[in-house]
Amino acid sequence: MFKKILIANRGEIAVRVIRACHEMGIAAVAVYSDVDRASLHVRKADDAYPIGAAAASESYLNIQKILDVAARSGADAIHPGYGFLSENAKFARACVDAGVKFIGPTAAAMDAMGSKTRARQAMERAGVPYVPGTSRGLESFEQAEEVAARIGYPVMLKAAAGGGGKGMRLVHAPAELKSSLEGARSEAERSFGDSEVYIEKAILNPRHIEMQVLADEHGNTVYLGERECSLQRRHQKVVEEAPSPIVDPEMRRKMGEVAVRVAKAAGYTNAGTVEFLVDQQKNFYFLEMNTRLQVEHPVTELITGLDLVHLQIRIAAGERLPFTQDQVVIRGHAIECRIYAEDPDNNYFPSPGKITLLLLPSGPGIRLDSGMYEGWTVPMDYDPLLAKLIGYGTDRDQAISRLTRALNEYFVGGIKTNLSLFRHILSDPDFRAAKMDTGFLDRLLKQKKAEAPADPKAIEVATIAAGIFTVLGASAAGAGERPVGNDSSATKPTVASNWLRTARKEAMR
Amino acid sequence: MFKKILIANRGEIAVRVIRACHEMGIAAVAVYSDVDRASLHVRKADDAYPIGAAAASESYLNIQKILDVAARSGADAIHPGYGFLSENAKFARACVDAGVKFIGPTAAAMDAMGSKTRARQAMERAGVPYVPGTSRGLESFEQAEEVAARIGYPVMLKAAAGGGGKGMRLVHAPAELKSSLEGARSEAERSFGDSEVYIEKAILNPRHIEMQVLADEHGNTVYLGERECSLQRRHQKVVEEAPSPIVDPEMRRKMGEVAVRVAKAAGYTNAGTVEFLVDQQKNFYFLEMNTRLQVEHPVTELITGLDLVHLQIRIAAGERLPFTQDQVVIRGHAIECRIYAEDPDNNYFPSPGKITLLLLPSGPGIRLDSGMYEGWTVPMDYDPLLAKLIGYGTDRDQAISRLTRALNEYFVGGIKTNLSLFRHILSDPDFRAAKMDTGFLDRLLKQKKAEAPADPKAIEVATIAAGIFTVLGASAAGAGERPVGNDSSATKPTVASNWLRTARKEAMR
Amino acid sequence: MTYDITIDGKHYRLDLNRPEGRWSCRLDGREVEVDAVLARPDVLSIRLGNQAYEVKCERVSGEMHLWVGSARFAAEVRDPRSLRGRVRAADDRGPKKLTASMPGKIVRVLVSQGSEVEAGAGVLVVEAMKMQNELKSPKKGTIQKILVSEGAAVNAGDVLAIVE
Amino acid sequence: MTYDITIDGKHYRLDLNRPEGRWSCRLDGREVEVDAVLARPDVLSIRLGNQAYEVKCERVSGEMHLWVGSARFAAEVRDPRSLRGRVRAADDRGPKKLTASMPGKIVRVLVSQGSEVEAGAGVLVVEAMKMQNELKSPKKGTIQKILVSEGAAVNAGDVLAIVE
Repeated sequence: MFKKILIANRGEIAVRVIRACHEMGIAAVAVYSDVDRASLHVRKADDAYPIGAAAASESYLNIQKILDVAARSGADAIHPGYGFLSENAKFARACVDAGVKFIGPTAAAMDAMGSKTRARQAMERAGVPYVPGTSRGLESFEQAEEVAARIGYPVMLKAAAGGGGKGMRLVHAPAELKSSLEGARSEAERSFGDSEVYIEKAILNPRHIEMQVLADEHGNTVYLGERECSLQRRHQKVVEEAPSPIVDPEMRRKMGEVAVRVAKAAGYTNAGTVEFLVDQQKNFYFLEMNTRLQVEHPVTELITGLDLVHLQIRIAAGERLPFTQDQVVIRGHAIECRIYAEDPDNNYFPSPGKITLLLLPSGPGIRLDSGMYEGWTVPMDYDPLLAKLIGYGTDRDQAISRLTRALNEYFVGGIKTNLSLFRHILSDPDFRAAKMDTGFLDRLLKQKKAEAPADPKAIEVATIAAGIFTVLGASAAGAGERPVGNDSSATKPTVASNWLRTARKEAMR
Repeated sequence: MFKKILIANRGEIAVRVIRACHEMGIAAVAVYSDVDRASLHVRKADDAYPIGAAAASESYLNIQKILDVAARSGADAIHPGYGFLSENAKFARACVDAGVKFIGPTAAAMDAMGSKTRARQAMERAGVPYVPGTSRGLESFEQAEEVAARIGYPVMLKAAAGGGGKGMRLVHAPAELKSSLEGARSEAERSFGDSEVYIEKAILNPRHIEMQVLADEHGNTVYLGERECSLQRRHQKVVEEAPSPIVDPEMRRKMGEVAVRVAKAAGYTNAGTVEFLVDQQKNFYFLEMNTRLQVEHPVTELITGLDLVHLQIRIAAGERLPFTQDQVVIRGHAIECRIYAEDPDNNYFPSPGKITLLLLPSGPGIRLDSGMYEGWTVPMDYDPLLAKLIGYGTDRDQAISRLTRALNEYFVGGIKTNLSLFRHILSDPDFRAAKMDTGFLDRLLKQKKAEAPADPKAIEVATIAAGIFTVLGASAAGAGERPVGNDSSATKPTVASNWLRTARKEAMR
Repeated sequence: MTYDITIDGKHYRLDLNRPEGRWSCRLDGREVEVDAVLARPDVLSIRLGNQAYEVKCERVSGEMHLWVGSARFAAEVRDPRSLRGRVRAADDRGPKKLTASMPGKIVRVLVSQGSEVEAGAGVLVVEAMKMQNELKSPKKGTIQKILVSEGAAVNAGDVLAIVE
Repeated sequence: MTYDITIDGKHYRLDLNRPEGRWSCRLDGREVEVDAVLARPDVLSIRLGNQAYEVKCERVSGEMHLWVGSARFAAEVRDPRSLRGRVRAADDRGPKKLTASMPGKIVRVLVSQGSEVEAGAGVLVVEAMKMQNELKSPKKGTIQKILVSEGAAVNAGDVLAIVE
């Protein structure tokens, strides 16, 4: 087993991996950028190395700096978390060259899955169901016409190099095809410098369901059940759950076996996720494979009772999977909320700043994976994911009710978060009835929120509390009014100026 | 279903039950004594009623006051938690008379289980295995000789009215019997004014294993697996786990069926626990039945995926058990640590006072049921149980490693706690090998703790930190140096005087 | 003590006294039975009669917000005897400030000083956490002043421009 | 700044300065590379070289304890230039105080003023949370004074009796 693991990441996932290391008796090495000195992952690590400026390219994405720290600290493995370098085949290769184990798949497996069209070709050979269409770029308008006619309208045009909806066009009828193709191509050219566009059958109101797989380095591959991730905003997952309310054991077995086939076709090792689009008839189509640990891995952990990070580390250390497919027991239901530093009243714009008050939920069925603490200043330089709140229950209803209860206990003061969004989602009748697709959240947010008139009793309480806080004065004030930092200046800084001062101070290191 | 439930308790269990109420959409009514106004259960409740002075007899044990609050608040049910009135048949009867549902068994079932010899006689009729011996007082030395010969040495003489080891004698051989019987009788007479002594086969180094049962009011009774509670100090459980490392599925089925038989013999409804002594050959003997929710119920919840408090409430509301025995799935392993306010360096004497700093563990596999918060002053009037930390894992080793990790994250400053005891237990080779019996903890604590010399690096860190905290001064100080309370006096109070002031202030209400 | 308290724009008068450590309270002249304990800084456990509430106080950039359960209220407290905190004119006349709602970096200035803008027209673009947010003019008028330039780091509450 | 710091009874000399916001540190004359950030009140994230530690500070009754991981150290800090905090005589001569280690209630006084006691003999019984604790004489000697009576409530740190 490894003696020391470097975690090439920050935030809640770095804390998650450090915890797994400590549970396994392995020392954890943190790396941090200038604005992350006070971050939780640095507090919790055994060793901590500064790696440069706030910009990720100067720090968390800098392969050379990270490998230098691995060498200096004597780390024998690197866990990349998700994001940053986690799906970077070049990094995986550089780790091999540096003689440090990359905890994840091989660079070759990443390459096989990295290009959408290449992955599609491999899946075609492996007999994996994917959305009907071309697995190569369209060569002519005539070819587009011919394929569209064969697979049937509506169709979707997609940029091969694409992402984020750029170079995408939904085409309802043959008459629209020509102008759409031209539009998609020029947008793809402008956005990615590559005008390659392919065509797929459009799946209307699909669900996004993904299958967790795990493969050791001795040829054993298992699936650990699916996750329903249809609740997305701006193509970003917001709420995930396991199992999917529409997947029964038979469908799970079929999807799982396909996912294992995908993994085997790519020579995949370690933890990975095969994403599917599911249409309204429950047909499922291969979408892509994520060659890393997912943000939403905890829901799978809760319904299977397994620890995916422990298993990742054991697999990377050369161990065999300690169980077979038959021994995987799925029990209960789990739902995850991704807590972001963003302002629901300002179109979910990011909201960094100082956390002045933090009340944490706990108790039965509640798991909290967090990277924040009271008094910490959320830097403005990274993804705004602060924490993940996961509720487990005997069934979906109980998971929802426990999560709702925990959301009401959870309080993050000083910055804006999307906590209220989850209360809104979890109380929605369609969500409760599990009527979801990838358009669900956009529709929900577009609905004119019937501004419920404030409870008069609550206004009364707020008024009296405002008076009492005023009478009590500074002695009743928390971290918002008290600077935390090496600075003992007597003046009351505003949150914002305190944030900047902290940033400056840390940048001085 | 009930609309409003009164929780006749305080501390972590009151918070636990309030959470269940909120999850089920039921309003929760707290009651509190004068020293508990600032307690967490009052903060979390929907209604809160003062019920009198700190002494439990004036408040939490006062049946009339509690029923008055039930009437005034419009509560239609009462959850008693554990301790206080939870096993008081008179209270259960008074609830019936007042027309408010007692969430627990009937008074008749409590009575049937309340007396040790009466319970034993009932179990004898139901064919439940109990420790061989007489279920009535010995009438003569000759009878003692005859019974001892029949059941085999070693035997145990026990005072019928006994408790706390008084009037107990372990007899290894026939030659010792006469003097031991005389000794036991005179000690029983002196201690309890009652010389009745009975005889039982001595179980050497037994394990304490208990079985959770659940019975609805329609005749359905199930068992939910066992808990191993052998780790005790002063007959108080300290660490509990489920499943027991020595119980296999066949033994579980046998013990479970006996426990169901016990419950049925007593006409038992709601949640209850049947305690067994288990000898080194894994024979199990009925000990007693606890007619309430146990402190350690979370370990059963984690391995079964069920919520016992939800089920208690649903049963009390007249619902049928929503599953059958076959549908109970036991998966994984859970261990609970009872965090007490007590001083390990002072023979575990209680340590009330103000919590100046509180860092909470969380993350994968960790459940925290707590009644404390930073800035709260632990009153000196009640049981010192502060919180329960429960670790779940795929197997026992993983549960131990996660719990150890969480214990290292957990910090309670300002008062003494037994957190260090759990680190000691969890790292003990015999505990890790699951070699336990009810004498384990006393033996462990008696061992001359090899005072490990402090790590020189840690001393260096402590020295430098002491200097830095001194330089930073008051701006770096937490709740210990800042009074929390309505009092804004400028002087720095010591923790103790602050504690007393708070108590006085609250007593003034 | 008497306070004028504005909660989400509506005014209330609160008389609050604490003889012998107990709160006595009149809200708009009506007596209210109040029992309050500061559980920890910024967290109050309040009982109104026997109903219990946990109230959280958020203080950012000198503004106070109170959370009662999951409802958030903007609060302004004025002591009528003091001259501070006069009620502000809530109309559209006079210059209006454009302030940053969170820390970030100015990535674009869309209008120049002196130019005319419609209400809702984009004035500046601020970036934080890889996302861009367009700040819009609060009124129709003339850009009197732009106080920041592209590339500048700003804090929540900073005044970025003035429209008159 | 130079401090004399006692950790669990052993003395160390610490030179600590912070030119331009960075700590510079010498421990018993040896230079140590230190980087420290106050994460929140009473919690310090310290790096010694590249090793990371979380240190918690506990302040009770004017005493300071530092926790490094799960190890607890009693700390006394003295500024040698000041006259405060002279090293206390650590011998057995002179009167010794018997202090309460936690809040509680005096339930029994076992000896009377003026009586002779052995080291370790019971002097008082304190009760808290339904448990009783016998406080023992720190030395052989005479009970000079009993400062509390049965039934009294006491706080941690209160002096209960003096043995000389």
